Amino acid sequence: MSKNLVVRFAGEGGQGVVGGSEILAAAAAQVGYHVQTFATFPSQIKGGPAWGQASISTGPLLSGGDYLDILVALNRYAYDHNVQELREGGIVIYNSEDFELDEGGRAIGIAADQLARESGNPRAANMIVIGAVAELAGMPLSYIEQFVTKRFSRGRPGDEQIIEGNIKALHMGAEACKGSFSLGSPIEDPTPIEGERILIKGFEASSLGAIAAGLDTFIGYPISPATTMLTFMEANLHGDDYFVGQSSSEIESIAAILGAGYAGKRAMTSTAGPGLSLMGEGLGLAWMAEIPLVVANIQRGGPATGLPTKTEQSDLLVSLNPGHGDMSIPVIAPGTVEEAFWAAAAAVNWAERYQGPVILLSEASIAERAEDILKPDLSLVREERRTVSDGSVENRRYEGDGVSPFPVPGGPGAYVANGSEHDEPGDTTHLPDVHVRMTHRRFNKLDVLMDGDYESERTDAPVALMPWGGSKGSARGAYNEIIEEGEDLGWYYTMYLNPLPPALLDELRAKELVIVPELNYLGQFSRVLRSMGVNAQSITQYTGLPFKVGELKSSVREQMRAESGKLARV
Amino acid sequence: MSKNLVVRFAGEGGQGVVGGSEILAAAAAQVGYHVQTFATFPSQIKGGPAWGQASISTGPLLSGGDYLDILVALNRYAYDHNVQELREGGIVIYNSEDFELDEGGRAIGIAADQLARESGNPRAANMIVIGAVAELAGMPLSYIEQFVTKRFSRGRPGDEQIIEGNIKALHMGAEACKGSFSLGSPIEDPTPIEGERILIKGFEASSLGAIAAGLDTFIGYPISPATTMLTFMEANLHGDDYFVGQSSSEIESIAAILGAGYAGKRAMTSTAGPGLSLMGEGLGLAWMAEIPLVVANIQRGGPATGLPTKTEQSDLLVSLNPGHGDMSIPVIAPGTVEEAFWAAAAAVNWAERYQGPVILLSEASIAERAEDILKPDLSLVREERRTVSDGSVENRRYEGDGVSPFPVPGGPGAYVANGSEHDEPGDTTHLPDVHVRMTHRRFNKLDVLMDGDYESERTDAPVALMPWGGSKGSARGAYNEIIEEGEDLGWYYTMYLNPLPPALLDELRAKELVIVPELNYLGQFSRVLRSMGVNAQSITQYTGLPFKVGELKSSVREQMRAESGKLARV
Amino acid sequence: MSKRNPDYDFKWCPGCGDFGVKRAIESALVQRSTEKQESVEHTVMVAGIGCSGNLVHLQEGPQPFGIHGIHGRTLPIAYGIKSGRPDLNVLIVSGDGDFLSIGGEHIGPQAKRNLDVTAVVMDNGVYGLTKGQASPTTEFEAVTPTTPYGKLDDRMSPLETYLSAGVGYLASTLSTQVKQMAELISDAMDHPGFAVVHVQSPCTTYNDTYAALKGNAKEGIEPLAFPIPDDHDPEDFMAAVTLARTGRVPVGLLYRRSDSVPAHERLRAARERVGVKQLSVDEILTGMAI
Amino acid sequence: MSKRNPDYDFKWCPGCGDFGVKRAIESALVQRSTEKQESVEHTVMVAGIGCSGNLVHLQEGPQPFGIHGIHGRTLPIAYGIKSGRPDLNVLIVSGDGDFLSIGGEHIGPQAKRNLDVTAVVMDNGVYGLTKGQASPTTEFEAVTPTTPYGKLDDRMSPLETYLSAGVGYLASTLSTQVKQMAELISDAMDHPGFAVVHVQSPCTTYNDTYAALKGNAKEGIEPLAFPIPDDHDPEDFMAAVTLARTGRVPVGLLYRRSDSVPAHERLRAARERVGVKQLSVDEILTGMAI
Ligand SMILES: Cc1ncc(C[n+]2csc(CCOP(=O)(O)OP(=O)(O)O)c2C)c(N)n1
Ligand SMILES: Cc1ncc(C[n+]2csc(CCOP(=O)(O)OP(=O)(O)O)c2C)c(N)n1
Ligand code: SF4
Ligand code: SF4
Ligand SMILES: [Mg+2]
Ligand SMILES: [Mg+2]
Repeated sequence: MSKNLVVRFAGEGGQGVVGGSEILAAAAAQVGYHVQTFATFPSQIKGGPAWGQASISTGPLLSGGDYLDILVALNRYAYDHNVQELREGGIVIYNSEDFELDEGGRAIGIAADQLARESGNPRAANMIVIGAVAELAGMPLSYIEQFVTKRFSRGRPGDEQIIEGNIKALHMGAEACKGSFSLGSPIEDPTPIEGERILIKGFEASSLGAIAAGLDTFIGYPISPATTMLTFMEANLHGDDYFVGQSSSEIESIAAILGAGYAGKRAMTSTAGPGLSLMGEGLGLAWMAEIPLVVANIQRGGPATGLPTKTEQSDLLVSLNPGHGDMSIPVIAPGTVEEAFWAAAAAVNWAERYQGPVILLSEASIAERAEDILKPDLSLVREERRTVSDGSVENRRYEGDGVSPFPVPGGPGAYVANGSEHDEPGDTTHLPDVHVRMTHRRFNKLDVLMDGDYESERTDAPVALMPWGGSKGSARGAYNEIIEEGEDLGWYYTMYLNPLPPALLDELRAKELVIVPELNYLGQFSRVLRSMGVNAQSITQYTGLPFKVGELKSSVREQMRAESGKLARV
Repeated sequence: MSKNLVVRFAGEGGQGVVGGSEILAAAAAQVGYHVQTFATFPSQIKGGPAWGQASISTGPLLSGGDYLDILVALNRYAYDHNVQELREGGIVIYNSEDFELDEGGRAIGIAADQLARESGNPRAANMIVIGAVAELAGMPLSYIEQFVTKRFSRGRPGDEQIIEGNIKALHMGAEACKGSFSLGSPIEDPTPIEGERILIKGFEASSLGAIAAGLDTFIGYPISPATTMLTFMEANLHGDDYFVGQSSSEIESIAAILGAGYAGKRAMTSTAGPGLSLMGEGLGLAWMAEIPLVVANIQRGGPATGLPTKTEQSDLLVSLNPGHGDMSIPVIAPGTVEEAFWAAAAAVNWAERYQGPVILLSEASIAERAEDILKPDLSLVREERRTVSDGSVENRRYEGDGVSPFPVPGGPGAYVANGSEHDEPGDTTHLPDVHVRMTHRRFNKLDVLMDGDYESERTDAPVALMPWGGSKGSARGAYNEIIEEGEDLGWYYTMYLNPLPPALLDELRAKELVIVPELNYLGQFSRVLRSMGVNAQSITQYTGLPFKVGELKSSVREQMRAESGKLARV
Repeated sequence: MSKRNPDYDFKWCPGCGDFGVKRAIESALVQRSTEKQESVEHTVMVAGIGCSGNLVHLQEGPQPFGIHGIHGRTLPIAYGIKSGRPDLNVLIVSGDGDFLSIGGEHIGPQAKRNLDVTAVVMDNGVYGLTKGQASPTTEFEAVTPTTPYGKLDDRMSPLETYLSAGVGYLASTLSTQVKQMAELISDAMDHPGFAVVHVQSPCTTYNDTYAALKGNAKEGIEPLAFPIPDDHDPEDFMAAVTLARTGRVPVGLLYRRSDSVPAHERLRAARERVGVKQLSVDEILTGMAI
Repeated sequence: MSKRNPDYDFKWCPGCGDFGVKRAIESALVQRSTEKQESVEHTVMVAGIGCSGNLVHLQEGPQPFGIHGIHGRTLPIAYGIKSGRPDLNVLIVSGDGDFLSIGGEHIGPQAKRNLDVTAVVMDNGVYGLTKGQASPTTEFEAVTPTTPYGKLDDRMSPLETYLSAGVGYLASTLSTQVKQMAELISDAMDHPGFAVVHVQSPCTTYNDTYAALKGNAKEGIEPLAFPIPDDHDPEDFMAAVTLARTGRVPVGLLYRRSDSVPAHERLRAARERVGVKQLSVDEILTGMAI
């Protein structure tokens, strides 16, 4: 028996490959498995090579898994381009209406469309395939029947018929490959999971985290893979307390949420690289005039229009310093779907607390994947609000050398929020000592953000692994295996990339070597760490896809060997 | 006798304080002194505290000088805010029509306007003051007479009269303070300087450097302190070979010079921080699509609208990584007015050679100051041109793993220049291996830019001083004094900040400590150096003004002491 | 120097048209606070970058809130301010370069939304603060530091631009007409939706148009400015376009859209109509239960 | 997949209007190269980001140069291309989001310069590539993923926008009218100055307007599209504005400015008139001699 099952549906955009993987994952989640989905597709609406994957496990999933147990190939191209990732002993289900295969007996052709027509529901091709997958994986059909029943019990006339039809299709699919052969080790039964579980995508988690922390205003311009946050907000925020709007460009977005933040609102936008690159001046203004706001930047491949639908972690440097002049923008980068919720809540709160811009740095692979998580305990979500001026310092909004009360229009303390260097009332100045004083004030404010927490393990090891963002899962997978193999390796991780928790920084500085796996060419985070006195080195990958655990593990072990060789020579 | 004379004219914008200092400097340059000017004024057209300064020396000038020998104060505010910089024994000339002073006999009141009216030329107040300055500094009036004669001999009727009037005013000014007192040590006579000398401002030098290297197209949007390059180009480039245009925004500027570069032209824009922050996406496109272009970014105080008329070196980080995704923009930063010429020429050539964007990173203090330099030897200026495609690889513009022939529209090799990830013919792709291949190609191209030269001295010293950009002069002044005092300190300097000359980087990595004086808060260049494995530490200043030699020297010596303390403890 | 802050030392040049605009705004705000008991703290002045934008620091009398940001972004900042705070009165002060060149992209979207703000645009036909370069409203063929052969681009007609973009209230006036301008500004602020008061505000240093605007009877120079005829119907769009296309400067109210429903009202009404229930975060999460 | 590059695998959805536009451009380019011996390598296609912009990779037949850059910047890129290379024919292919929303700021400046380019704008009233959000030309009250209560912003009239900006040649047509479109595009390319061919190019996936454009006689639905009457004088600006303001889709040539002098001609003529001598760098430096 096996603990994991990885199934990939590969075909063309429009053939429902992403939907198929999501249904399978949802069904598995419902009966108690842990699941994770992942999908990749080109930047076009219909057609083009696409695939969706469901990873199903009896234990918590760290990553999507390196190899496929079952590949569903809807056309020849899909087969040719995905079969290399099939594990030994894995099975191919292929669309026998489209092409023929002879895979040493490990391939089984199904005429899904035809079977669907025969089932009486021509749109049930997906169910046919899922039935076949379940059969081959040794997963009881009853699991999926449960899901289908729940999903289509919507209290509408005809529900029952639809349920029946789908269940029929499931069985037809299973029947179609019964007795052929099966996966060497079928997946174990799920073990019951405590607590209230939900199946949620990354973009939903970060949208809801921000709302839970009190978000009032969301204004964004469509761009992959950040549009989903905008449309989620449009669909879920109603009534006088909220404002959601589509802007005419990212330059309008950043200026608009700045206006909202100035007017006392907790405001946010979502964007991706090209949009972020247009926001540098506006982010500088928020830093300079001290206006709370959050930019959720969902990383895709860059630069320029780049790789709109692929994942990458290459916007870190520009997030920290998105514009001219001295600034250091706070950055929080979630590493899992669950963290996406908490990171967004923290971003809204940080912006309020230090009165300035915060970047929530997520990435396509997190935003778009679905995962089963425990329902976040909302009683743990703080809702911080900036200290509002009561007018006691009159109009001296920029008084003092740190965070000071914020005058909200309509209330006392009328002043000019100013993006030119300014004195305490906010009027423009060119005096050297005022520029020095205000620069200190702006940087001092970061001190109130030093509360980020972090994970650490095996802190005595001279060499440590420290991933960031979405590479956390694969890195943790690699780490676990390395430790199991008896090696000594430390583990550090935080979502709070800037400012880094000071105690974490101290620990990192004491290491011989900190290994940073990251999905970019430059080794962006290790550069930042080195500039802060940490001996960090990156393991980079820039394919538009996440790390595979096995490959990452070899790279980490290689760096460890090189380092211990170096130490031995000393 | 003294080798230097520093005179500051302080008053209001519109009172000719900048003009006064420039006339004095020009006159001194003409008789053989070395000169440097410096001015500072607020962001407004008329009025507001402003001053201009002329530094005059018998030897080459490294910086404007720390203290004033003569302060000309046209109003009480100007006196109050500048007198602290007067050296002991220095003299104040004040406008006795505006206020009264009693400065222990070291202040002399002159009613310049009234005297000017008496001279018959009411606009000669400046000349009256300059006459007084010359008298007090012990500089023969004949020097300035020479200048006046040359300057106003324009072959127009009335020239002679104007010359006579001005000379009369000079003498009246001198007369007005004759016998009162004088500087303890008058300035030495100039020593003849070999070669063809010119008096030139930084923005003129960088404009001309670019033109000398073959610039075809210049498109810019006004912004201090970069407008002067735009208007210089407008005034100096005519005829079919050139195009100069004012754009409607910096977003238009960057896209337009990108279009020009694509069409085969050597194109440039000038801007300052706020404009640069709007160009991140466009610079990424130039990197991605491999289009040559140059952005001259003349640094002012930041972030946001910041300090438009002050000097700072705080745009380094954003210049290196101005947008999302993996890129590393070549940056050349001149340190003197002379270097401004060569840096601009190099920037144009680098862009052509590696077929991508280059940032010429200058700063207000260099762009705006006048200096006497030897006329650049134009026979040393190279004019490089990109290798143009002859069509032999057909439309495979992005073929190979480094710089490849460039197809120019109208010629063979029609392709699509593409800002999305693309294959060899420039068509969009999402394939992992192509993204990897093209990323390598783009970074490999930097290899052809490893030819930057650098200065190095006392390379055996464990600690070295390495300024960048406009801090070079003050740093060199401090360095010279430290060496004279018998300390051991290395010296490194280059204009080529990215990519750094590899041999330089090797040398720096071998140092115990590299001290980097820079005009910003973050210590931007030392961060970059540390990220490259150099133990660098900054000395920062962020007042909107250049370093003073004396202050910088103390800071350097302090860091040296701290370092040797550290070494001793090891 | 401003009353509020003696340390602030910015000054306009003598004779600058912006002085008149400042007085008109001051008087409009005083009038609104005395006659309408409008609280000045509910007024936010959003300033562009340029000589004109510095008005926000120079305002005397009752002090509104202000925001002085980056070049060209007054409108999107105003959009954000109004988005959650329709109770605030937003007054934009900007120049021809700021509002019509780098910021020109924002006029259309806000007009289509019908954002409830009033923009006072100080048009001096030049980039003042950066020392006299051509702006979109600089005369055709004018020689400036960036147009050595004379300006070769056609002159933009701001009034036509506003109208075609859908601006629902449009007045055009002169900086010297302080009293009328004050009235127009107040009237514009009363208009429920996007309103523009476009002011010819001469730059005495780089583009002194006082004489051209007034004309000179003796020398037979027709004034550029002319009062909008009494029989002009401000609700007649095509008539407004015709006035805007005279190549001269009409003074008065050009256009007012009578059916103007501002952005925040549209949203409120639509939400009421659709009547979607707001779920709590807990409810949404529960809906995702496995 | 394109003829030139079988590895290129982008596809439009079946029935997408952009197919028709592609055919029209192909046929215009073929016609120009055969009838006028225009070298296709002298044509540069500048593409926006969107489904529409992908046309640049799909072009069959004679291959022009192409540039496919970033969202909204076709016009400034074209400005740069033409600046030093007036010999190149620049053809812009862009969508309503790209050209009229994020890129809208660039129309005015290029119209005032009278840049000699032709823009083919594929208007499908939606952001196609990002999956169906509202664009400036989406119908008022249309429900989309970003307008849950129906679109609350007024619909923009692109034709009116072009006209007021000063675009000197303006045609409006439908993606189904391939032959007429090819002629209009070629005519627009012949126009010495800024020309726009605005095409209703329906998005079958997110905003299928074929039926609305054609109308339905049986169901009594008036077609939105109507041919521009023969007696329309394309040199009559106000008549063009009136056509643009019908709320429907006029098909044909709306406006052509007869006195059009393109940007590069203005510059050439002005330089000739002023006749400034170009100094060499050496001469300029020598002029600074001390
Ligand atoms: C992004 C950016 N680009 C350029 C500038 C420089 N700049 C400051 S004011 C100004 C023009 C102002 O012209 P206008 O709006 O007409 O104002 P005026 O000074 O004439 O009142 C410019 C270009 C800037 N501050 N920011
Ligand atoms: C700066 C930036 N913002 C957003 C995007 C995302 N984006 C790509 S295409 C597009 C809209 C395209 O709409 P349209 O121009 O109408 O083209 P269509 O797909 O409808 O043909 C957007 C918003 C981007 N690529 N760059
Ligand atoms: S430069 Fe012109 S606009 Fe600016 S303050 Fe002076 S007169 Fe006014
Ligand atoms: S989404 Fe619409 S515009 Fe895009 S290809 Fe499909 S039909 Fe055409
Ligand atoms: Mg102006
Ligand atoms: Mg569209």
